[in-house]
Amino acid sequence: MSWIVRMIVVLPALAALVGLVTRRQRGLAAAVAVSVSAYVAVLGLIQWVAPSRTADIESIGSLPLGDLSVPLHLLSDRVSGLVAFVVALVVLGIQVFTAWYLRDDPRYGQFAATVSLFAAGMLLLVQAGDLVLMLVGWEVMGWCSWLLIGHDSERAAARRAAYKAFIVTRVADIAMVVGIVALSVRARSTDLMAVLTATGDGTLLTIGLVGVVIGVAGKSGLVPFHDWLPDAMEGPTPASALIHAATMVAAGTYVIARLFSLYAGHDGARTLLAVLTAVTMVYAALLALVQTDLKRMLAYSTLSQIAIMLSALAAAPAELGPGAGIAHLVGHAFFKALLFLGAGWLSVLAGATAVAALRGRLRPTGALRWSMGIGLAALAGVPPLIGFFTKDTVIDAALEGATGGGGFRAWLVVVALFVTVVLTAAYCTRAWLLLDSPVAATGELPDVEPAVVAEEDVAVVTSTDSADDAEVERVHAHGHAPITLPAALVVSVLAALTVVGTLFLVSLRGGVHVGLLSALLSVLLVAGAAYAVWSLSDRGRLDVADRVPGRVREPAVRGFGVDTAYVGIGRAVTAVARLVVTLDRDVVDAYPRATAVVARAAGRAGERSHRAVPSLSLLSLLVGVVVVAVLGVAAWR
Amino acid sequence: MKGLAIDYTTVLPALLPVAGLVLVLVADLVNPRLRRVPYAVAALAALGSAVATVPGLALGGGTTRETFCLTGRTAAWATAPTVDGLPQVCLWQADALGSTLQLAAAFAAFVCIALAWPRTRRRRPTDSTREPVEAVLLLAALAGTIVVAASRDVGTWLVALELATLPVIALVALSGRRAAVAGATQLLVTSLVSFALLVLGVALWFAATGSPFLTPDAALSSGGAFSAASGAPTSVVFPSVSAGVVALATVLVIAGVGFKLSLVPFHAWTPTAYAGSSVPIATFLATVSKIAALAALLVVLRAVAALGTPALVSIALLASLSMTLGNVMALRQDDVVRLLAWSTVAQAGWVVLPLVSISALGVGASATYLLTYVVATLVAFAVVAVTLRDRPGEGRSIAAYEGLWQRSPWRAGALALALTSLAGLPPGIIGLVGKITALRPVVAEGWVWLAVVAAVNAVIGVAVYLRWLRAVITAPDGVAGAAGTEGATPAPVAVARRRPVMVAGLVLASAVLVVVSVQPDLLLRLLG
Amino acid sequence: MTTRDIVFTAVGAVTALSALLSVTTKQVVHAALWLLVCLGSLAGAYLVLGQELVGLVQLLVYVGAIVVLVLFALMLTRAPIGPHAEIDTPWWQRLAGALLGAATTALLASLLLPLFSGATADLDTPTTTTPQVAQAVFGTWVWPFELLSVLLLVALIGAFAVSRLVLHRDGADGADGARHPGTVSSGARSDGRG
Amino acid sequence: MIHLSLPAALSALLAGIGVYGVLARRNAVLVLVGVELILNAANLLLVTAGSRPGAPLSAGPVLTLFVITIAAAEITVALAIILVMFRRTGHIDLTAVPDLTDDEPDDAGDVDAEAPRADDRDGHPRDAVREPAAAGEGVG
Amino acid sequence: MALTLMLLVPLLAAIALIAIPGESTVERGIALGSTVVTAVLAVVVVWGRHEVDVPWIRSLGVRWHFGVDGISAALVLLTALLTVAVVAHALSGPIPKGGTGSTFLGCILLVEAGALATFMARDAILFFIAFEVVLVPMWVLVRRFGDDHVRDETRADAAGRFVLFTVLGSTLMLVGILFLVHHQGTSDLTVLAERHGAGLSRPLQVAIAAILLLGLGIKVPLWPLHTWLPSAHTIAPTAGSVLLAAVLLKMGTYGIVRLAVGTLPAGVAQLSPVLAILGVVGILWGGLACLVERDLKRLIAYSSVAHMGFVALAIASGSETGLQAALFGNIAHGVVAALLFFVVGDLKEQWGSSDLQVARAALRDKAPRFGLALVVGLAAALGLPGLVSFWGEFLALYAAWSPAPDRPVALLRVCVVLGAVGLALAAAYALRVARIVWAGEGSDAAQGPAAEPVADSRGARWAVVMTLVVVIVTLGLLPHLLLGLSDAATSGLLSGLGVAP
Repeated sequence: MSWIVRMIVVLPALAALVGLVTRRQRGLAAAVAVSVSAYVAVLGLIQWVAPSRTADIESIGSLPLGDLSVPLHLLSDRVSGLVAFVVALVVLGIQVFTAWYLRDDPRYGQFAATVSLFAAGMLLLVQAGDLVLMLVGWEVMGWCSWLLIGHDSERAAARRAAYKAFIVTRVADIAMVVGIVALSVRARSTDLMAVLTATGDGTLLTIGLVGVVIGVAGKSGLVPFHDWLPDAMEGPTPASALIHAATMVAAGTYVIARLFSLYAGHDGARTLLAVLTAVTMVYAALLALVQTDLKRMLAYSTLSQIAIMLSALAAAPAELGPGAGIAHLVGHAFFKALLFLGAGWLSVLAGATAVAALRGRLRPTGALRWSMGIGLAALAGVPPLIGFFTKDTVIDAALEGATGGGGFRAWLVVVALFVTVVLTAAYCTRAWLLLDSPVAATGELPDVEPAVVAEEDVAVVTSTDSADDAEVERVHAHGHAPITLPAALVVSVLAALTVVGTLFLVSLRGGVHVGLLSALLSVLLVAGAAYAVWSLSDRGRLDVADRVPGRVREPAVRGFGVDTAYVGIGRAVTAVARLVVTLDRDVVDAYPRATAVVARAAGRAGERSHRAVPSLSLLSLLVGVVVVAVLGVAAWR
Repeated sequence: MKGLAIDYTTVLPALLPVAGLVLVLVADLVNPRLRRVPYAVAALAALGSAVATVPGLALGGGTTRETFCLTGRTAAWATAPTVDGLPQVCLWQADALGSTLQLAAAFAAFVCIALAWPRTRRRRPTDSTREPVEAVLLLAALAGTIVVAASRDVGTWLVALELATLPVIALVALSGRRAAVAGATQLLVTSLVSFALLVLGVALWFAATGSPFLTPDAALSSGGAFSAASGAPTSVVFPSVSAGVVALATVLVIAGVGFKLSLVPFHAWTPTAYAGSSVPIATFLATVSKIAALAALLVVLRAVAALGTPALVSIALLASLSMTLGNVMALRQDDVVRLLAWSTVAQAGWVVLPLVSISALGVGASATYLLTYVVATLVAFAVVAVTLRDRPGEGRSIAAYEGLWQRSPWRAGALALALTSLAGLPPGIIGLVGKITALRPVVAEGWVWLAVVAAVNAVIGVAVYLRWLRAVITAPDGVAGAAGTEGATPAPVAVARRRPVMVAGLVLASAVLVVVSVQPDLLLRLLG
Repeated sequence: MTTRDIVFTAVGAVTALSALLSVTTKQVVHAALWLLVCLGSLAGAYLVLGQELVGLVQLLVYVGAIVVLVLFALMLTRAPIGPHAEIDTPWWQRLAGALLGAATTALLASLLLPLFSGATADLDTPTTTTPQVAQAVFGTWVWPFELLSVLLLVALIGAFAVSRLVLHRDGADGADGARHPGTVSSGARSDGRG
Repeated sequence: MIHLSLPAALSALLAGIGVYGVLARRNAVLVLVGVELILNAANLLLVTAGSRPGAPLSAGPVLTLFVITIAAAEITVALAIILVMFRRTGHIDLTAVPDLTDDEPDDAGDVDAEAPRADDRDGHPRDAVREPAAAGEGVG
Repeated sequence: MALTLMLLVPLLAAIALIAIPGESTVERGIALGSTVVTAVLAVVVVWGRHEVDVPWIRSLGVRWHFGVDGISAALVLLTALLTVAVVAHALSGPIPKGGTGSTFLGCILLVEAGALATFMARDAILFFIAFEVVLVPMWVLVRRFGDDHVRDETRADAAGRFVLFTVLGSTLMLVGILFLVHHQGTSDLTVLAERHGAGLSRPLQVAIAAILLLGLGIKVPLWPLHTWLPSAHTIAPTAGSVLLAAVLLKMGTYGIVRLAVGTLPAGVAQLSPVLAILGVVGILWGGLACLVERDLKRLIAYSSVAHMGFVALAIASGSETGLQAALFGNIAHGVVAALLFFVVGDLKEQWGSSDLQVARAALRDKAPRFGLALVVGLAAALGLPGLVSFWGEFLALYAAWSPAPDRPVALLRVCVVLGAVGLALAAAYALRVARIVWAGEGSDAAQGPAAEPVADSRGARWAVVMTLVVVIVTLGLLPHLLLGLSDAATSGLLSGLGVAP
């Protein structure tokens, strides 16, 4: 059994390597990428169905590090099986879709290989029974996200977005690393089981858990680290699907779920998580409502949904376990992958991703229309789609936590969840209305600000609205290649999974746990919100977001200047760096230079005083003799 | 003389140069037009002297080859000189250290003579004085050096030291250039004053100890131990409060010898005299003279060492001043001889550095460092001499060495080895070992500040020598290609044909440098 | 205070005074002459101290030879006869000299006076007679004595060669130097002409 | 009977005067006067110490004799050099800054005619520099 | 025997090369052949844990005592193998201007010989002598074969700085060694480590350790003593930069571990706060400087300062994990810096400069091999898990968080947090470089020759670079290959039980 687990991790990595070598042969590269992910999906399925429930699968052997035990074990249980399977499935879908979507891209091979590596990172994280291995997977994903987002590195915006994504997450990882170090120190081991069972030293535990929360906040895009995620839409759509659906941003959920038993006993860290998630889910949902770009809207919805997953972990009672979060992770994986791939398909058809350009373009597309509809409905939480079940599981868990003594933390989450339900339904309805309404609007595309970058500057001037531009360019560059059957099939299968995916969660403890009352309430809220939007938008003829005053909407579309804040921080760091360089040159280096100057000056002075005047040499001699004599006699006595 | 047992084989190292000297004079009397014969005689004498020191090298700790001894038997003789209560004292005591210094002096003198070897072409028949006189003076100075290394009494010590100094002054003056006269004048007045102080120091020693011998027993007697030990009625009774006088005597001796060692502030003559004299004479000044000085100093300090291992602030001061000023000044020199002169000043600091602990360790370390310095400096000067013959008029500037590596790789290699040895960097392992040796007693005595000063000076020293080395390895502008391809092969052949003796001197010195670099123990072990 | 003490004090005073005058006088030749007096009276001091041989040698070598040499040198170097301010170094150097001289005296005196305080020499039964000294010189000290002879020989040869060099060079400078004022090498060439 | 502190004091005095004399004179010959004074101070000290009872080997007087002889040797060489200095520079002023410019192109002054030509064969472009030497040779 | 040969082969080859100037195939053959032979011998020596011990300078008590143990094994291998790469790389391109190829190769071989001797010396004074051997050849490499686009004074400055700083450091180290040897009565490093500071009072240990750390800190380089590094790296030819970064800097940290940690436990413990603070300041300082540095080679040099800061931090922790981390970080930085310098050196050769502000064509598609190597190198530089640097840095942070009992825990933990910030800085500067060079930020403005894509890496150079990439990945994935080598030795060193072979 353990070989399956190892294979699940190793195969995608090997696929990445092979893909890199064979990147020139598109067909081969695609075949490798797709077949390996398919195989891994099968392996994941096997693991899920028949988990070995072990946590000591040897990977590369334990590291000899004195008193620190680093066994580097892998584990396998039903949760890892489920998540690994879902991840593998989504990756498979994305690989198939990419083979069509990036058919004409000269860098397809690299892209596919990177996706494979990305999958390897995520699967390693999923299978890791060791904090260090988790960190490895975690960081590998971050690196791959840099490659994927920056795939179109010809475009300044893509370069910038990639840079931003990596740096922001890396800054958060400072805390993650410190947290993991603290947890390992506490357990004298990096083994997950040891960490979970270690006792004592509450300070270390607090540092560890809070650190991990901050790290997760970075990767999962919680406020205040969230702004990289919408920008990451600069990557090709499959990359967005990959990052958003089941892997990187959701990885935080998985990590915290793995550490849930520690969190369950630590109110402080959970409160932090609760506050972050509550703020994020509402804030992101609000912003999603006003976005002018479909992909950015989906990105904000991702932020919101990830926050929902994490909020389950923040609010659920200890005895319920992390199941609700995992469940929503799975559900979100399906429908978000569906939505992104659908949006990609749509953008190819429409030649744009800007909402204004997409107006009504969904209506004539048949299967795609259905798929997008299902996806949006699932996002909105319409029963009986998977989104409904998983979200309500979260709500229920949070409610249970709130009633079970979770106090402020849980209630905050509950309130935020209900608000989010309303907002989610609203923006989904808006999206559907815009995409599907027959009225074809001919809006002007927003101007694109040219990206001006100073090489030595970490900070980059923002250009928000170029994501759609990217797709336009891609489409124009590559022409309208009609969608291939496998790619279309992927979308359809994902749609199907969105419908029936709930079945996946049955075996998960606490996976589907819908309370009747809360479900009813949320359905009502969804329906109400949908109706409200429908009516406000004049039955889809208008964009409901246009009703928002421009002076609010404009900054909202731009993420309320968070980017500027990042840039400001970057500038500040750059200023410090310049100071450092100045200090390095003028202060630290002053000593050696001063030494040289002094030596030279002394030499000059010496030269002047050594003009071979015998009388002076006599003087120095006698002075020397007397001084030395006095010193010698004095010191001797 | 019945009382003095004279073993002529023991004093052979000193007798041979003197004999050579006389021979040269006789030869000159017979045929005043000889130019090479005096040098040949001098070279043979130096070589013979070197060979004669060899039996002394193997001496173990404590044993010496001695003669002119005042033994108990002499005391029985009625009017014979007596040293009551003293153990046997000899006017010539060469132990391993002394013999090594003698060998080094003879060897260095030999190389100097080789470098000064006269040209093939005869000059006008009337110009006959110079070669014999130079040979005589060189041999006399060598004899003085060899004697002083083995002397144990103030009389011999003074005379030998002067014998090692006075001819050198004349040698400097003999080159006759304007700068040489300036150098000789400066050297002269400094040396006269130093010598006067030296005599004063010796007189103080005699006054304090009552003994004309530079032996530990004499030093101890200054504290009153003399009379207490013997108890004999005829024993000398002196005031016991004379340790201070011994201190002053020692310090004056250090100062007096420090002039010869070019220690700051007694150094001012060094650059002038070096730059003024011909290169072989400068070589002699930089090597044999230094050996004489240090040998003289060690004779005194070894006697003083019996008073304990007093750490001398004065020596520390002189050492750090010398190192610093020498290096800083050398850093500015564009004339290689002046550079070497200042480097001598700096190296003199390193030589006396270990003497801050006047102990066997310090004495041995000092001598070792001196030897490493002498070997390396010999090679450097030899290369300068050869280069100067190649390129008269400008061979003294650092710029003249640009592209030496291409023109004459072996010579450049020798120079590089010498310079790295002086800088204390590999491949000049011997210089590095010398630095280790010199620092060891300093550290052992806990002189942290002095060690740090030395470390800083090691750095400046490296800068000094690398400046020159840079020129050696750099191809001159524009001729890099030409020199590399055409000039490289014919030049060494021509060099070897024109002045074989000079080159032989260079080769010999370089060979010694290479050998001791590979196996430093050869040099170090001699010191026991 | 014995008679000898008194005599010595007198001779010593003369010695010290003449020494002082010889280093301070403004007339070059006077300096040499005062030195003569000084060294001569020092010979007297040796006699008082009972060292006849040393005293006589002092007279013979120093007064007879060295001072005469000095005088010759002064004349050869065309020393002006009469007061001449130029024979002294600048005031600050003389001041330094005075300070250093005082320091030397102080240092020596502070060490020597305690060393010799109360020490006396009974000169009526001298420990070292002239024959003893002679025997010592040719007995015990024969080795340095022989070296000394070499030293003297070499010094004479050296001095001879150096001064001979001068005579040649002088003529060369006059002749070649005048003809080739810009060619410094001419002087160098000329030392080859015996 | 004589108190030895008297000659000792005189010795100290003479040494001090000698030191002053060395530094106070710019005339080289007069500097020698100072040196002689220091030497004599040392001699006096040697004699004094040697006349203490029990001094061995007649060391005091013998050493004094040695020193006197050495001084004679020194003076001989010194005066020769001072004469050279006078001939070369026209003065014997020790406070003067000597002219250190090289008055010869070569060390030891024994360049012969074949060296330059040999160098020419080596192809080093040094002719311009060597010109004066060659001229000097021609004159000589 | 193999050990002696391993030292003599490069030495004799170097002497032969330097003595016979020329650029024929014979010289090239000698150079490459001797390095390969040395590398093979190095493997044999490390495998068999050879040792040689004969008297050398009896009067100083210095023995010709070389051997390999766990602490030095990896460094010996690194040096020997990397020199093969350096020589292969040098031979497959034009020899830098400034002299004949054989001199160039000879200097490389001398550096190798010196470094190998340093890593294997088992005698403190022998260690010092070997430590100095590398100076002159490296000076020649920088001075004579350095970047010929800059003025001669700049080269002189860089070379002079290198050699003078290092000599100051090593002479101070010598003073420290002599102190140690004087008080312990032996210069045998094994014995010194076994004594574990016994017989030395605490203040004395502190004093000696301070001198040693000051001296070696220059070579490492620790923070305020680092200013020689950037200029030397920038000016040196590729081979010089690689050797400097990958081999010479290691001698500093190795020296600290070898000379100070085992022999002066109390002294090092007392000074560990200073070491940690300087290490962390170095991490931040280097990282920040890299954010705005214009010259690519300088930038890598500053990143070296940062990386060696982690090593210093790990050493300061005083735990076995820390020592392991330090030794691992040493090797990791060696390999990564070597890769980066190879790549950047090749690029500079074509670009004519390594100024990042000159707009140039992107590497990504036009020169994918360079691109790949650069990206892997940068990823490793930012400590990406799965690549070799990660382990050294993560473990350093871990070790500093839970240091040995006699270390200041709170201070070290602050250092850990700041060090982790350094990780983010590393990401920022690494990606900055990637963004400009690889992805082509600002490449639109490229004009003239700069707009032309560079010719991609080929032949032996590509093989060299790929080998390093493979090593980086392999060691990143299988860190116990290295950790296992030094495991027993580090625990022995820390417990004073002696260094197991």
